[in-house]
Amino acid sequence: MSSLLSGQLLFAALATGGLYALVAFGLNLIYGTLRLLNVAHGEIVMLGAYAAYWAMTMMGGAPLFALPLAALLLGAFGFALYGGLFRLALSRPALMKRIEGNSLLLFFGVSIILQNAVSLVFSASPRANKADDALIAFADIQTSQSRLMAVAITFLVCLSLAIALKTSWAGRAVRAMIQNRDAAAIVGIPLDRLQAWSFAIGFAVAGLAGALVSLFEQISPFMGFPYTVAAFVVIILGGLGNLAGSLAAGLLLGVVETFGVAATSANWRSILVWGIFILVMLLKPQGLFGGSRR
Amino acid sequence: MSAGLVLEGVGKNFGGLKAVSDVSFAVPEGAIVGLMGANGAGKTTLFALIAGNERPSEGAIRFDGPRIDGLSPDRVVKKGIARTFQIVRPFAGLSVRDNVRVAALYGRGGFAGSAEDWVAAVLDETGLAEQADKPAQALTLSGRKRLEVARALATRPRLLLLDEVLAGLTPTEVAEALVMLRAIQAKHGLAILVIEHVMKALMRLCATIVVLHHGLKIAEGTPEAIAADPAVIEAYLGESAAHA
Amino acid sequence: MLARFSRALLVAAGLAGLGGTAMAQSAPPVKIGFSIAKTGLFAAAAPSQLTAYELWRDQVNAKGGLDVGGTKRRIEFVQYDDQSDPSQAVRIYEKLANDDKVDLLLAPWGTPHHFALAGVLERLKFPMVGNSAASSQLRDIKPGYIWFPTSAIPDRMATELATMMKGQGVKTAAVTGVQLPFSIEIRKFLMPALEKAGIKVVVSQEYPPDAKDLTAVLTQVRNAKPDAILSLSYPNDSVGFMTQAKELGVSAPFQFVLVGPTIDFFPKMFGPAADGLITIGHWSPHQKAWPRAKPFFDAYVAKFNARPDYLDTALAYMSCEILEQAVAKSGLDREKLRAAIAGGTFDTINGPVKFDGVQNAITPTAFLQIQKGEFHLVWPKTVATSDFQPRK
Amino acid sequence: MIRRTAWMWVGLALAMAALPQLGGDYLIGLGITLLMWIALAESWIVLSGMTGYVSFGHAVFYGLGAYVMVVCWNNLPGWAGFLGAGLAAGLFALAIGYPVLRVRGPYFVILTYGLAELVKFLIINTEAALGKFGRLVFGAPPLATLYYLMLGLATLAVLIAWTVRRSRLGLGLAAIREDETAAENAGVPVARLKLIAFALSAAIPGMVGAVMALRSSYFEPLQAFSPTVSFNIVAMAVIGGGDDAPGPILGALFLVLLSELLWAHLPEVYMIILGLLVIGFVLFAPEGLHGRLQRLRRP
Repeated sequence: MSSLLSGQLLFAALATGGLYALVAFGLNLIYGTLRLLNVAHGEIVMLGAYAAYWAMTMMGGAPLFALPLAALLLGAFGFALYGGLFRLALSRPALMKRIEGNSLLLFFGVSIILQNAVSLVFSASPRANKADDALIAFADIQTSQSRLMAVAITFLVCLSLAIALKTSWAGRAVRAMIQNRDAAAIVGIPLDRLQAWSFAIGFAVAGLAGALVSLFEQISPFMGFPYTVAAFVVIILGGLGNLAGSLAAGLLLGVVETFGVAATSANWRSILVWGIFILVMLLKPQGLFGGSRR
Repeated sequence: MSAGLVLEGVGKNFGGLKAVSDVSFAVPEGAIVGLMGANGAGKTTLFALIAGNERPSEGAIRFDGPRIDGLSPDRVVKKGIARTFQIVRPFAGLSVRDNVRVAALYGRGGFAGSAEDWVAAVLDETGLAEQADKPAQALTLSGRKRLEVARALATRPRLLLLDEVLAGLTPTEVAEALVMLRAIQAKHGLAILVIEHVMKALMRLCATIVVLHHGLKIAEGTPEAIAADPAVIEAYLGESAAHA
Repeated sequence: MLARFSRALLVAAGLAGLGGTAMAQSAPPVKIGFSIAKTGLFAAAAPSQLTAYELWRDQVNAKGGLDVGGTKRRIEFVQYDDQSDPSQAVRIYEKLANDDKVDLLLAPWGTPHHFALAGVLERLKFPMVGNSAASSQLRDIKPGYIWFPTSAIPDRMATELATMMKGQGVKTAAVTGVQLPFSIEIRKFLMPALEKAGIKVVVSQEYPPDAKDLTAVLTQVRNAKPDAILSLSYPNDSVGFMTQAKELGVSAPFQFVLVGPTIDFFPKMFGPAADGLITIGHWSPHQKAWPRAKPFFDAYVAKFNARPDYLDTALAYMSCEILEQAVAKSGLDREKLRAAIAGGTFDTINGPVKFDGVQNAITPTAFLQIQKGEFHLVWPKTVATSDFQPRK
Repeated sequence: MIRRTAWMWVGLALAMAALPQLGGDYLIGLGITLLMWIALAESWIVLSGMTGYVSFGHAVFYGLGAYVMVVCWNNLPGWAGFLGAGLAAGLFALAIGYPVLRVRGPYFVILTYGLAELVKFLIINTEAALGKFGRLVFGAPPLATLYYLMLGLATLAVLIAWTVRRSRLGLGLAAIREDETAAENAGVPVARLKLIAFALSAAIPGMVGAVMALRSSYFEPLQAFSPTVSFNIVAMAVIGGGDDAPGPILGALFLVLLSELLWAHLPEVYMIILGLLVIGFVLFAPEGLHGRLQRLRRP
């Protein structure tokens, strides 16, 4: 099909994939540094969406005010959660080992709690931000101002994260920590501080992603789960603990979803996504981009 | 066809890295052979190849004639070869008795009497009878090393692969363990291939010693001959001498 | 929000027999039971029905209570979360009837729940007016203890839609839709109906419920330049479809969106971009011939500070009205009540309703159009509150 | 002591068998739900409790069973659909088991979830292509019949879990859970054992799905393959605890009764409590209710 070459599709793939990459990044960061599989990650996205909705609809704020606010709030939440709970647990190795071994179940519990607490407080009715901004067109691509802004922000954030990981001291320290915690501790990397920041940044990025979602989609207390699932698919494709890999895999998933559907038919979308995911797991369990598995 | 274990030009690559290459030697029925070498010499890899945990990249491994390389570990056990692990791997949540029971029920079998009797006998021989109903995670290191041996022995092997079962033990414990191993070997008529860092123990236990260095076999012979072999001395001392 | 929680607590306490003294009524209250999805797949959709029930209860209680064959008795709800699971709903209704000994039943949310309940009601000999269920399969249900006031039944809808499109001079149409029961069923009847009306389907695409990006589908639609775009979608993907269609400049003079536009947030979200959309719905507050319509709308807005869902909330409220009027006539005896519902004609916010078998025999299958933010009935002519206006 | 416990279980089974004679529809319905979760959670522990391969996708077997049943309904005799459901689920597990069970730890958890989703979407697509929009089941057997079928399945599941736990197979599975490599080197044919456990833990959920399709007299893939089914199974097994038959019974009993008490007006609160319970048990009582009780009994 000639339509496969359209810039519109590429733009859509980048928009979707960028969002996946953003959500998955935080999940992978927390897994990498603490070996915790946060199944409640999608609920952080949901909280970010509610924060943005609150800022925009209740307080009448502009998106450029709501987005950083959501990121900040969720970042603070992550920081507090780490300080309040995990620091305590980390001081008890036996407990921490149990937390690590059962993090899926544990965060599954957290996820249920967050969903239903939000449903209790805000009711389960879906809500949505206004989406009536101006349209713009360039080349053969047509889109809205807020979508363009969202894509720009997504890529700016992904790019800065990637660069920070490669070049900054903290980024290198985090990567060292993912490679080998014990060795990292021995060479004097302050694990505790980095872990706290990993939580904060992981949550902030997820919160930002949620705020971006709220610009285009309806939000509800139960909206988070699909993002958890997408993020898991991405980090498995990219390799657990491989942060750059998960950014790439996020984009790849966007491409699969958009171009895969364009090349076949829309009803194949989920079958394609899950089929590819399962094949990769069976054939290349360490992820598409190599990377260490443990 | 010769009885016992025969390695013919066995090699193993991990990625581009040669962990073991072109190693040939034999462990005849009932013999005790020692395997020596510095860390990273490829001893444990060789064990993994023999026991079926890894598949050789080249060469052949035969046991009593037919090839066993490429068989899964449980099939190798059924042929009569059992291994222990250098870093002990007890079934931590199970009782000591159940640890041994697993091996008795899934091993080569064919022992006289009931499985329970066999388990009790193995526990006795390895000095674990009194701790049989404790969970395995409650054992001391020495106890866990014994459990490694007990579990391997319970499969009723004809060849036992012992990977540093003496490492980390106190001198008294080493002496006790040696007595135990000799008794076991004598009673069951086993062949044993043993990796050991405690040199004295190795010298006392084995009739033949094979020396690996960087994945290659550099010497094979009696303990005395090995102790005098210049290549071995070079490999063990030469490097440190060169670095000094 | 806190009020919601404390209200829930109060109700719970009341049920536990702690707060019963507050009710200074001589006649005992009428207990009305139902299940509703508060958790699970339908949790986001079900509140539109619950609000109708709550409004009705409060209105009736404010008037002194439900008229039960002459005596006024306060309404008390016994409600459970069915976790969006039909088999759970089945259990709940068995419990409501046998253990809680409720006097009356209201319907749960969702087609599968209604189907699952049909047999149970038959067995319990307990009449219930359904509401949100819509499927041609409901005609396979033996008439007896369940009725469906909806007129949005897929086969009839498909023919009506095709006829309406033909009347507007539509020659080509793009049909997209999500793979969920209601939309699949409509597609099944719509395709032959369009063909019969001489309308050519230039794009036909289905996508799974978890699809997020619809660009590929929408580009096809854009390239085909159809006279009509029919989006057989549910609220979730209706929003996705509309947002992305707007961005891509995909629009047609005749544009239909199945489920979603009637929910309060939808027109707010899209503002003028939603103008001209057609959707299913047979009720509008603008219909002067239905005197109860506008007061209901106003009372709802006053209570919830949001507009009712023109489809689900209206339907749910209708089912309450039908029950209310039937009980006034027959009292609580189940067989008498059954006869009253089956044989009566009811005055609802949607005009008169009478059942033929399980179906509503009066209310026509109709369509709403958003015109300057207001929902107007534009089809059929007999109930229209405004003329169809092509989208710009 | 052991005899007393055994009598207690027999008594419980008899009480469950007599329940339809004692109670009305509501009680029978509650019984079916309870037995359903017992059957599912017991089946789950045969794989996940005993080998440590935690499945987050057991809904796939449940859904497949339900699908087979509604497809067979009115075309084949009821028992054929019922057995066919179990057979289909078991065969499916055998077919996918070998590659799937090579994946371990968190990878396995997510893989099983993904498999359930894949099958769900394949069936959605098939049904959509057939122009089916949810299938109604007419003429389902009476409630009591379904109850006894479910009682049979739950009993069978309990017996399987109980027997496996005490068999050579169970010991091998425990060895795999504790250390798969060491198990292999002790002669345990791990691939085969895991496959057997997988098939055993799949067949009964298939039949449970078949019965539940009749119970709700409606089939729709999104419902039948809902991840909630998988999650509930895991929650019940974790809270009940351990790798032995009593655990899931206690877990299912506890959660079903709790939800029965709380869902009345506080459904969200019930879910929040469920979340707290899962967290609490994982952190502070990994041995579950069953383990706790045993520890209390043995001072």
